[in-house]
Amino acid sequence: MRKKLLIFLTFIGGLYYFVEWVMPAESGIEKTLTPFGQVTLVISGFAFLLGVINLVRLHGTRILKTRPGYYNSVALITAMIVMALAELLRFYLTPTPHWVDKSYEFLFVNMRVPIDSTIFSLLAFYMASAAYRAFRIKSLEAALMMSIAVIVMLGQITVGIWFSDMIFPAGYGLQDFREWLMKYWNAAAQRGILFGAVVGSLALSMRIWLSLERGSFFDREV
Amino acid sequence: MKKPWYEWIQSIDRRIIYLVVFVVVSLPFFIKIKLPMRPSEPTENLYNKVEQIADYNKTSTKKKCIFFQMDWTPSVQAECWPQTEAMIEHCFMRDIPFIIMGWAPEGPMLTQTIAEKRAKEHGKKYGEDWVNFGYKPMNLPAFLAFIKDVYSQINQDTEGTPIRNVPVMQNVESIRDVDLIFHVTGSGGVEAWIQYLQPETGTDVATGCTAIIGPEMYPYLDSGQLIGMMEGLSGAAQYEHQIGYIGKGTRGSGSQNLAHFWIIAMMVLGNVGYLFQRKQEREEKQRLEMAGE
Amino acid sequence: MHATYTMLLLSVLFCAPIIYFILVARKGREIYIRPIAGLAAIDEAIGRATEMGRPVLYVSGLARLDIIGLCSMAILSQVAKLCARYDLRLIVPTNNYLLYPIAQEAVREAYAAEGKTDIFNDEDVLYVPGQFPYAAACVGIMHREKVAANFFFGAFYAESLILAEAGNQVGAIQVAGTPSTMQIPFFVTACDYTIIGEEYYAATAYLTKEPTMLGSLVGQDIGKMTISVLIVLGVICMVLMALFSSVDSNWMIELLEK
Amino acid sequence: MATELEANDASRKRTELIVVLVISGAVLAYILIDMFRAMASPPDGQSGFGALFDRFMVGVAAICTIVIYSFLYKENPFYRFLEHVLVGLSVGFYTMLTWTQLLKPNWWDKLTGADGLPPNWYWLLAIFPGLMWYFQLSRKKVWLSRIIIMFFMGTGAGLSFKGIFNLLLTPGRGQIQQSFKPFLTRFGGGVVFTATNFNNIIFIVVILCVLSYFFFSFRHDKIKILPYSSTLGRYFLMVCFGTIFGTTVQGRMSLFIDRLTFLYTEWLKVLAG
Repeated sequence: MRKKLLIFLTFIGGLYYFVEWVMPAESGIEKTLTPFGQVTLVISGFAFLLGVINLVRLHGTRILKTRPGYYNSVALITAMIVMALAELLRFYLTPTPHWVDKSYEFLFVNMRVPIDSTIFSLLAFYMASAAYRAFRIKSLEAALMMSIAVIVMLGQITVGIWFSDMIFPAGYGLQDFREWLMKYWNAAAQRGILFGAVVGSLALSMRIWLSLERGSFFDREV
Repeated sequence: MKKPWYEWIQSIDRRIIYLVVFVVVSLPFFIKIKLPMRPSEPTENLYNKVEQIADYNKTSTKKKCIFFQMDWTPSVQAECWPQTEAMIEHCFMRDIPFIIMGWAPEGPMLTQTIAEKRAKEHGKKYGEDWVNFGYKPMNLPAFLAFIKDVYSQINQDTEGTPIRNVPVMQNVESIRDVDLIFHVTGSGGVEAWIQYLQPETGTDVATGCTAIIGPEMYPYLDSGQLIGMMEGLSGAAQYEHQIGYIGKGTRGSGSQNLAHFWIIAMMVLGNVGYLFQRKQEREEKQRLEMAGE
Repeated sequence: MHATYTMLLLSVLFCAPIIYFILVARKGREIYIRPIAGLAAIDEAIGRATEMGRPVLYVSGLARLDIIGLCSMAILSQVAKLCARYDLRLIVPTNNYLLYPIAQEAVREAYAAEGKTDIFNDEDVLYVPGQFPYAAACVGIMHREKVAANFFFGAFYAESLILAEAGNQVGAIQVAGTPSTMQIPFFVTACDYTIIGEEYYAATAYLTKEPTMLGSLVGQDIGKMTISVLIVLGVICMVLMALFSSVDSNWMIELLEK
Repeated sequence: MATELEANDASRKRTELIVVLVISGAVLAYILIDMFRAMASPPDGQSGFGALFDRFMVGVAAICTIVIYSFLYKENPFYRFLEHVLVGLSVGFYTMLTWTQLLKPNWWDKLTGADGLPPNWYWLLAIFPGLMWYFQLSRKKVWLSRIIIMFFMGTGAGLSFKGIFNLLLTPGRGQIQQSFKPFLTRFGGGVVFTATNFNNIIFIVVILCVLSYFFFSFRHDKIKILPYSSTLGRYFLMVCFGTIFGTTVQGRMSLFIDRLTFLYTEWLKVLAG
């Protein structure tokens, strides 16, 4: 019974947009897009507390059982509450008091942004050591990939472009070669991948829409 | 027993590598070398498109505007900030009005900061030269509704004024009145605009993306679904070069040079050692086989 | 834009074979999938971990509760079974709160199936939200637990390099598989084996021998074949246009845009 | 032997500690001096304390940056602390934004009636499907949450048709039509073979080979060409990955350049902004 209901709802959910797509514009079905969009948006928005609840569950237990590193969990929960408060105050207090703006700026501009972008920028270093340790000519494939990578790299830095433009005739410099690689070789390969992915996602949509998914997980979860 | 050289050059401590990265990126901040630059094809196309809009606006009373879809977060601000800054600079220079919106919360906020900074120098005013819808979370159904009717989905801008009362919006009845979608992102998502908006309205879409997703965009550039692209920091630098503005992109290009060379050096070093080691091992094996016979 | 006749025709051409082969496969018809190199690597890695007696890390990346995530979970259950068989500790950090319970259930079931419930610890399946916190957490685990093998199956973004590199650092044997093209280069360079793009789904089907996925794969192959044929025909039309002045427009394009 | 090792270890730890203390001491000292310098001569239109606090905030940002980079030396509790703080900040931020930007304007205002609109109580109904998400948290009633999840997956599936076929077949811009590249060019009366045509041939060959690499169910022994084309396809994919690797190097370096720009210009102020 439950399963039937699920299958039915999935089908209905898909059917609306499928029909909207198939029907000609004259049918005027487009007018229904706006209200439908608004309602679905609100409904999906209601999930907004799930992440918080899960996080509080997880770290709450860590704190209560004072697991090693529980102070991190404390910091996490505190940061969460403070940030949420700042956002709320900034939104509801009009005109926003100076201290709220300052504290919000402090949390967002001076803590969240630097931490986030710095963690991301660690990648620059990992890239260097990966190039040194991991990027090995183990096979012809690797050799090909590596040489292409080097050409592309030289073709995108000003020194490389300037130098190659001095040596090679106009229109045959490294930048042009890079663009040629990008425009034909890369674009074509990417399009091949794209076609594969597109057909794949179409198949996936069919399976979901008609509830054809089976198998240990697919049965239980989709 | 002493390590052979090929093992030694393979066993440089990663911390030394990290240190050199720090140094090579730092140096160009203090030693400035100006090198010639020329825009890549996608960047030039984007520039020309914006120029087109500007020329159209000069003649007509109903100004066309650019829609900034800012889907970037602080983590990729290194690339997306300069791109956005260059585009905003261009818009202010050729007074093209623009609209800011984002599906990532931080994008519109940071873009607003940039716009305010640049506006001071150009004497532009919020509301008359640009408007910021702010962070508007949307799922696809909502996005389709948005395409059908902007005003149904968005009621207020970040200042809390109903967007119908914002001067910029006087020329924008629907999304069709937007002449260019400029989508800046560090994580893709421009497809939504290509797939659902462009076929409806025929609006041109351009993207400013982090260098890593640059290659993924080339099929769209080839098919014309994307009219132009700024590819990473170098894309931003090329664009700044075209509009004659020195921003983060141009300043970064010096460091890019040395950093790239260091990466290449690391690749070569690692592999030279690796290949020699392999050669030695092979010879060793052969010798043993000989001895075996 | 609303569906044109060509679009409808093509959608039938694409979808019909998919549905047909799924149903056929369900009926139990044998379906051939070309062997996926790199799947053998999973057993190899587990074997290595057993020798070392160190834990195994299974990273599902930023996969959400979508097909990528579910495929990842399907592979996870296979890995977990192997780990349970050889009394290995399996650590699974998940990034998505919907995937988290599924992963936990999958691992628990796998260990139960091998009768090793005693060595399964609920804490070993964790939930870490956020992209870089997640990556950092995985790196932390690799360092702290000295993992012997890393499996990267799921959706990956910028964090892939951090993960693969950190894996190298602790000298773990690594197997990766992901449809996120942008990250494959790093896995190719830093991992011992990598499963590329669409292969990921094929691998899942190959492992689970799950008729729906197998059937769907055949259907998709036919879809891709259709596209290739269209392209070839279109190109031929273009050549004809160049050769004969009587051909003034590309029939294929006209046909497709009807 | 063991004792010797321990001794080395201990000494290394000591040096590490000293280095850490020196660096952090220097950083803190600089921040303090900077703060009070700012207070002594605040920029016009700002109170002394305001200037001090501003510099303090920049100092905190710098500390965050440096602490994160300490991870490059080795994993340490400070780094882990900040990483937890980041999670907290992000989640708190996103959750509240969902309320203030999504639910408040699109639901609450319409429900209770804002800026002149009459309250529309029908919006109350949205709560029931909305609350279904939370049944995920209960092991027994989890299937109720499936209802809403499945509905959204269904809509996604229905939408994908439109998206996919628009992507492939948009008139003049479709991926498929745009793959019809001419191998020959008509020039004046005759037919010529230009560089573009050559590139087009590359383009088509690459597409077809790559596609053939992703054929999984066709038997390679039956269709004689497949083994060759798919091998070629893999090589072409490698070319593509090579370009990705190249551009990624640029991308990653930019990230670090950005952080250094912050440290040099905004914090240390050794460079003009």
